[in-house]
Amino acid sequence: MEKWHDNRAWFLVLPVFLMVAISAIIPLMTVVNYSVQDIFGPGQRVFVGIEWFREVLGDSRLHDALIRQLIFSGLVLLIEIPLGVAIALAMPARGWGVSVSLVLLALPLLIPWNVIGTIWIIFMRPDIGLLGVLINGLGIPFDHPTAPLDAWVTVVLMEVWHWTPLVALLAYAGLRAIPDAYFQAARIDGASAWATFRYIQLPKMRGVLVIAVLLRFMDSFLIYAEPFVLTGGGPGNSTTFLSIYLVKLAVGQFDLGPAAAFSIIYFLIVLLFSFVFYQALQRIGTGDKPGDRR
Amino acid sequence: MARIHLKNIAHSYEDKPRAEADFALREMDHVWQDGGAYALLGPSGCGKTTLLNVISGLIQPSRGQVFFDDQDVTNLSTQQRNIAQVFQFPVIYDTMTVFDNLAFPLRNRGFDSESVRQRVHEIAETLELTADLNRRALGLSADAKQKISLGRGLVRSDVAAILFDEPLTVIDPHLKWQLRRKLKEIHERFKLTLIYVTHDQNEALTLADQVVVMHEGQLLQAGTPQDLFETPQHTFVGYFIGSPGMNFMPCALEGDAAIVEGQRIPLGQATLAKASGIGGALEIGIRPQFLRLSAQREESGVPVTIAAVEDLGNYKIVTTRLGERSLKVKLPEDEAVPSEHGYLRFPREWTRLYADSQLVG
Amino acid sequence: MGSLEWMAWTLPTAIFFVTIALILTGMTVWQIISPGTERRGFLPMATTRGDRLFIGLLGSAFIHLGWIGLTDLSLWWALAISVAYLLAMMRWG
Amino acid sequence: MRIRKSTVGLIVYLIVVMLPIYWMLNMSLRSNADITGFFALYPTRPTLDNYIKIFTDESWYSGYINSIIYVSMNMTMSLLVALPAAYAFSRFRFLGDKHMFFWLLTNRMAPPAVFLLPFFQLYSTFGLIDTHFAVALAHTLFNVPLAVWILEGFMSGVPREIDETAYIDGYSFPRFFITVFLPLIRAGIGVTAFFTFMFSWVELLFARTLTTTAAKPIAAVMTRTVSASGLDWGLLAAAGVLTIVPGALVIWFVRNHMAKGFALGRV
Repeated sequence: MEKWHDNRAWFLVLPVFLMVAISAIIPLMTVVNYSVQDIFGPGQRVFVGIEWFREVLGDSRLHDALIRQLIFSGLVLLIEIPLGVAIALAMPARGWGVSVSLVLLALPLLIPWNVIGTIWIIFMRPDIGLLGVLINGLGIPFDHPTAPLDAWVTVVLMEVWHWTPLVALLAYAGLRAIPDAYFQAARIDGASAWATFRYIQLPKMRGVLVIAVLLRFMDSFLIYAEPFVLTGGGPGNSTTFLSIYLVKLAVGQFDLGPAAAFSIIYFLIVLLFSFVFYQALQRIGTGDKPGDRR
Repeated sequence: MARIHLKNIAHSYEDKPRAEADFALREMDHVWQDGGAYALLGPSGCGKTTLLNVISGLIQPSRGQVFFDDQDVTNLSTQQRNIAQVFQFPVIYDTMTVFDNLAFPLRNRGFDSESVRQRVHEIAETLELTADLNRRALGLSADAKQKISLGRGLVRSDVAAILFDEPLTVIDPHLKWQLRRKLKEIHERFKLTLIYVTHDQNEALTLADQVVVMHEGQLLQAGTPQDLFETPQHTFVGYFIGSPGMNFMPCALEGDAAIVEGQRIPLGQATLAKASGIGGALEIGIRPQFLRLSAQREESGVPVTIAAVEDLGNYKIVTTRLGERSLKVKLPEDEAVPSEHGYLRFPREWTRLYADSQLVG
Repeated sequence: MGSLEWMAWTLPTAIFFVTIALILTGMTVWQIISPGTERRGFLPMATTRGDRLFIGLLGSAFIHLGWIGLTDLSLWWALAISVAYLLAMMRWG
Repeated sequence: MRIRKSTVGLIVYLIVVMLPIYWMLNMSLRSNADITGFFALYPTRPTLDNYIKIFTDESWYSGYINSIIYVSMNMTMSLLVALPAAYAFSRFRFLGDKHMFFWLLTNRMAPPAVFLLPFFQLYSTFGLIDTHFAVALAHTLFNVPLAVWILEGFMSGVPREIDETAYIDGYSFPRFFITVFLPLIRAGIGVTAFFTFMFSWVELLFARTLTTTAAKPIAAVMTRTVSASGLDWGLLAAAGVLTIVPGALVIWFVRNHMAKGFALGRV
């Protein structure tokens, strides 16, 4: 569908532009300003150039946090996307089951993030939490406040519990948009369930999966409240992800300059990954005609 | 290739249908002869697609059985029935090339790659798709996509029948004509049983040897285009086929004539013979083409007033009034139309009598 | 400028943002005067001028970060490399 | 009816999803001594004390009211600006449209922690700290791009012939937009409202930083339960259960819209 060419459409976008300009551009500029200065207090600041960038880039704790973050986000995507798609496939197409599963799926999404952390502290407690007691009851020693591996399992489990429903909801929306004729044609062509998934459902879900992967990547890369409440970044620094480290730096130690430099690097990394994902996913399966269907 | 027998089929989308109105398909018994070209004609929502899906096995009918030749296939899946079906909107596999699209049904059935290749090329040749075989199907035009859907049906040499569900809806008018001719050609070449669903009577009449008219889940009449035109079995068929549709007027019987608005309209002997003792709501019906209009009173002419004249190029439609009723008359372009009053003559051989919408004679 | 004090402006950052703003304005004017279209260069996808500018700027940012992280040399070198990279991207990307 | 294997899988999954929430509900109905004392699959001595405390203590229940106020404000603001913009993106090509679209998305990529201090300073300058409006405005940062994104998908699903016909019939743009177009994408607006509600309701970092007392959200109030004697688990669990209630109510009321909106498949 060819769109109308009309630059007056800018007037419709203007409110969004202004609003986001206030809430994004001005703070971003400020962060850049902070990143090149040493700030002692109101009106007391010294230009230090790229000092903070040099410091942050050489900070091994940041390198560790970045690696941890990449592993975490990768793990989360690897689990949540296939699981979410599988759930969407299992959901009924019509009837009362649709409303029930939609409502139940959406519940974890509606819980404030620090409450999520709180729930999981309780839920995983080896003495009074359901799952904690269960795991220990199976004879597996499990203690997430002291064992780094257990802490990781807990955080990933929580993240999967919390966000897989979002992927499932998006994938479900994508599935419902496929006209019945496709499934009928597949039956007539004698396609197996796997072939139907591979050649009809998966390609038709591409659009929503782009959104799902991007949203999940961004949000898991920026994750803060849930693991912070649950583990406080520990034991040791084993679950200190980038945002947790950043907040420690900015709020805990009040090192504004390094925190700002850190933020900019952080932002650039997310931007780079998101751009690459966006471009790559747009093109998968469309072959020589990119941009035909967004 | 097979003869398809729908034995006492009825279908409802509800689990526990109560009233007649709950049925998308009312009970019917119909045989589709092997190698016939059928058009299934009816307005939107009359159950055409449901009937098609019952044949292809996408829907299990609530009642009755489906036979292919002498085999009961009611409980067989779509795959096992070997049916090809082409849908209203082209269904293609986006990520595949045209070749892979055409090969898909064969590969699913485990054919070896050499015979797949041979068969795909053969079909692509017939459909003039050879040049596009290595292109991605997604980027093609709507008619090429529809040809691919068709090709996927034809590529299996053993299909019992090929079903079309308004396949030309999204095709440009000038390409429609070409594709329709292609269909006709394919039908003659492969001698397939072909069932073609449409709501467009021109398409139905040009494509099919036999036309089946459906209305509100009922199969009203099956016959050649000529049958449907000359002796509609049901008032709906008369009204739906032909342009403009048949004229119908409530009437009473008296002696050898029907009385409409106090005027006598004589009926034929054959009609009268069947009409004796018939009850129910009576109507007479006549095609606008068969009415005679003149300025002077003739024998058995009925006085009417002229309400409107539409000139449609090579013919005219005259709307006349007989009391409360209006009748359309189709006249050749060069025939003079009386100015205000005229007389209508109803030729006996074309005047039909209906009781409760069903043809009496 | 009192109310802007909290933004902690410095001359270098001001120059930086003004430059970015000028580039964006320039691109807009260029696009209005002679509209560009998508084309394919050495990048694995079809791009417009704006796309190439974005890729160029993002790349430049990482060139600078890499320079700071890996060397102790003057940042002017990084800037020079970035400008060359940006121009190459605009021309052949 | 035959039960499919995948249906069984779905039911098992949904039960697993409910487990942590059930556990919180279970604990909210027990006293703190009870909870720390022993493990119980269901409340053996159920009590409503935790809930009563929350409903009678102003510092607790005002937290809920504050959250609801700024979330509603944010939903309204986000939809109001996102609707025309999404229309522009779905119908027109204009200078820089694609870049604008991607730039909007990038605003979801900035770590919220980055913006905390500048936000605090910016809002202090305008005297907005500790107002509901401040939080609502801050949340537009991530909700407006999302709203534009989702709505654009729904709008692209509406054929352009409808616009053309309306303009030919002499509709002005605002009249067409409000009386013809918006009703057509009602389900889409419902889905978008749900998502903006969700992300604003669950966000904590901005909400906590930009408020002190008057507009403090419930999620921030909860952090106060740490006392010398340790955490009051029962109270915490009760507060947690209550944070789910508004969301659950919203989703229950829009469930049909959601089902329909998702059925359109344009998210």
